[in-house]
Amino acid sequence: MSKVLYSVILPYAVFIVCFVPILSNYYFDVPMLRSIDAELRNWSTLIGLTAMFLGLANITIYYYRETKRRKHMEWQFGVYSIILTYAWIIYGLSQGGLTSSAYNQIYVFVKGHSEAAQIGLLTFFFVTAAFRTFRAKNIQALVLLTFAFITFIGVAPWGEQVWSGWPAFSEWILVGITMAGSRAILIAASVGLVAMVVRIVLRYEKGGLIRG
Amino acid sequence: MKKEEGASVTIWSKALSVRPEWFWLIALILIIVPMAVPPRVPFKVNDSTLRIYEYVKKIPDGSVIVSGGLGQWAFIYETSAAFMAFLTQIKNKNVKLIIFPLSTDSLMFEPWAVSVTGFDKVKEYGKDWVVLNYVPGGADIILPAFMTNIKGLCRTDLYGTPLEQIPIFKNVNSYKDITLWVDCGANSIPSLARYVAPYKVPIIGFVHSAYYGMFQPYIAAGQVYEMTNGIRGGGEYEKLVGYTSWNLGTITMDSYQLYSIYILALVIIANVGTQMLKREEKT
Amino acid sequence: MVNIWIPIGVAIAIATWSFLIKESPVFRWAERTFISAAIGHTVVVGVYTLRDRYYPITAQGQYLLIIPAILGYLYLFVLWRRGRWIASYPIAITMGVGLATQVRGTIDADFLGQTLGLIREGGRIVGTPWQTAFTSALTVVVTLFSLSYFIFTVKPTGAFGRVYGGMYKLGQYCLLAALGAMAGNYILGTGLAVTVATIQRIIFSLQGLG
Amino acid sequence: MSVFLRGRIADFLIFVVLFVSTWLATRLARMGKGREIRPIPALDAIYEGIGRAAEMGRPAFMTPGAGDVGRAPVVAGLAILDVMATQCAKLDVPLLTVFGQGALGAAEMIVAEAYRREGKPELYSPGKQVLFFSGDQYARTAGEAGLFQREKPALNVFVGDFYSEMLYIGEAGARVGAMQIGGTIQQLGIPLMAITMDYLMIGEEMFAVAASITRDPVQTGSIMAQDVGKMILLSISIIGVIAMLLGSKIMIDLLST
Repeated sequence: MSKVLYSVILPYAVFIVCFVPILSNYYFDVPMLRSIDAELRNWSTLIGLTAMFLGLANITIYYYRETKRRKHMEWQFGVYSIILTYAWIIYGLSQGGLTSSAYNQIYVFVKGHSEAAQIGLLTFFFVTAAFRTFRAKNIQALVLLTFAFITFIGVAPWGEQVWSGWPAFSEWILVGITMAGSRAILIAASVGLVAMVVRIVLRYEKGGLIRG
Repeated sequence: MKKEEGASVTIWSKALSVRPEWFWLIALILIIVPMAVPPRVPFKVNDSTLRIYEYVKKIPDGSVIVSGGLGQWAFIYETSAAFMAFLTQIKNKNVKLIIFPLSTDSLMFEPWAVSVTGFDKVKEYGKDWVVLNYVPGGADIILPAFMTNIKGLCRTDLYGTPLEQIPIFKNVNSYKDITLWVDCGANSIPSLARYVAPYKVPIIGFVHSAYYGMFQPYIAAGQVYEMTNGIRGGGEYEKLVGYTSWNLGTITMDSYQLYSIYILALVIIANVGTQMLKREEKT
Repeated sequence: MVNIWIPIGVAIAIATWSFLIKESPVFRWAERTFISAAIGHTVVVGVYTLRDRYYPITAQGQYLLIIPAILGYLYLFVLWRRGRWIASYPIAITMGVGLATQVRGTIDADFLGQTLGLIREGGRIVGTPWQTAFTSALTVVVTLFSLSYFIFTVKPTGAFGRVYGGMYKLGQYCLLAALGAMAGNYILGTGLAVTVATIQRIIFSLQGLG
Repeated sequence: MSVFLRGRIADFLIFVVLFVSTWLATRLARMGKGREIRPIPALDAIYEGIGRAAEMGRPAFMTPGAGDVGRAPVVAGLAILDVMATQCAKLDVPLLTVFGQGALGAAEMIVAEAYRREGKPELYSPGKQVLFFSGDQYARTAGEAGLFQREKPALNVFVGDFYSEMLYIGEAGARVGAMQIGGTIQQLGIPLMAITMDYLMIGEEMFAVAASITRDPVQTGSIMAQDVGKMILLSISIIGVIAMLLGSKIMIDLLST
């Protein structure tokens, strides 16, 4: 009984105590709500930031498990990753973080360039995705293909040489149909989102943590 | 007859199950070839890019331009084409450039852009251009402080020299001394519109094509003067200033030419192949 | 002065692209370097942010801030089998604050904002040049059809059901058209520019331009 | 009237309407008067995919992106994770998930609880099923791509917040021949999902799947609430558009109060 109280009912109470004032602050003009809202949001940010230590612990455990595998090229990477992660943290903290230009340089050349190279891979992946997906197997696929095609050529320089109106046409599709479609997606998603949150508040949702 | 049909089945089914690595290799070649032999495909210059070019051309002597943006390194690449074209355009004008980075990535990116375009060879550091150090705290806090009191917010430049010792800051104190704000970043326009536009400092933005449509309302509301449309806008700007040493926009447009034809060919092959296979299965 | 980080950056880029050939220890080196750098950076920035945010506890005597400080560390109890439930408390706060913020935001921006946008679009059908009127009418119709795709509980029987069935099909096509157009327009934006920039960056580094 | 903030009355009324309709729909569903919903292929595909993974002896993979538990799409992902973890524990399929730092704790709790419920708590341990590849968008993606190549999952489920990286993960998953199911409400992610996924949940379908994933009739019946919300919205828009055509801005004024 007490286990249920501590692990289910009290967390739910905490959830409601956070949820109600923040939601009502948006609608009602009550000064006290405003300060509660600011305080709770600050708390939430701080808790989210502190969660990085859990992430660090989690990945350390993962790497540690990897170092125990005796397969070729498995444990070496576990050791490498642990050393690099902690060396980075120690170096960054000793340099003073973002205000140090030496740290920034390393950050950009290692992280920035990795990121750019990863994003650069998207171009290649689009090739195979297009080859696999843009096959007119049924009407749905044909519709997807046709419209992807129009806007895809709309940006290409040779598109406007084939037909001078192409860029304008593709722009029109983006402004008209795409905007309408994404508007419908947004509106419907907002209804679904609110309904799901209400189910959590009413403890109807089976999955997740605040369970019924 | 039958044998030939069998052969066509294997051709199409083979074509449809080629390992993806080959497609990627061809794509890589098609991207690299135009870089080696630039064909410089012609394309129209958009009105908004033209307006930016004309605006910068008419900037009076002795103006102070602030370049400040935020975004991650990899995402700034797309807008860097237009930014470097802009640097090339103001290289031979009598203007001063203050780089005020809003994120650590732009702190490293913008000085690099300056060195690539050769801006630093023509202009003198400290007198004509300067890089301020990054101030943590987020755009919401540091932008308003910057607009009212530059020296109070940024004590030193990137290399640790106090601002009082830098000649450019003799006459530059606050928003009153800024002629133009240029943004080379990924998504800084909303914060700039909120904190810079109220001081009547004109803003020129080099933005991603994904955001170009999204940020149009800021232009309509008069908060932002004009924006370039992603990498294509960069290519147009480069064409207007007569090409830069980085030239990313033009090269990307060239590569896109071949790349898009390649995708087109692949889609046609995939569709014809699927239809042929379907027909073979029926018989 | 030769910057030692430039060749390392180039090596990382090439190692990353080796993924196109095969997942190999080379790619794995790039991947692990990236992940470690990202986590390391998160922790470095996070520690300084936490220091600044908790500064008022001692400086201004805001002792209330001790609560989130403790709650944040309660997350670590997840790793201990018997004390796992303790981590429910920080989760409950994050969920409560986050979901409330999102609900109020989504009702205002998506539900009301987009509905208002739709109605204003409808207002543009009359009294404008025919091109604008046509685009607006099309936008309104496409939005309404697309919305009908998201209705889940109507059975396709009876007169109403059959009308709905038709709307549902049309709505699906409208959504697919919108998604296709987005996908086609999207790829030039970020992808190719960064790919070309990465190649060019490698070339520049080899030439010593930085 | 002064209790309300300016321009927030319509906001509040909409919330109240959605709240009451959800409550009523669930009440009706509990009384056995819930309505059936149209089949959503992605829902059955999740169960089918786990069965397929069990046959092939390969793991199942799931991720909701990098968001924290305060993001509604991530919460939807957690609801799906709950069912997936239970099924995986039942069929002895190894489960791999990647979460952002803010959802890591919740994910560990759900997975541990699922394995305990199925009587196999010894199979779970922290950092084994639930992984963390940093909160950075592309670092996480690279980690997932490498993981796909090494572990070769048979089922990939992406439900949550996804942006441009979707093309990357989707292709990396397709390369190892995994069955892929995706759902998001992000405008940048949906088109890329459309071209890489086998089964797609567009926007709200994701929430509908999250609500009915347990295949519990009461849960499924409560989806009717969402339809009531959309019906109201459709009528508001149609009335508004007609009013605008007749030259009246009444709906705009009403919604802006």
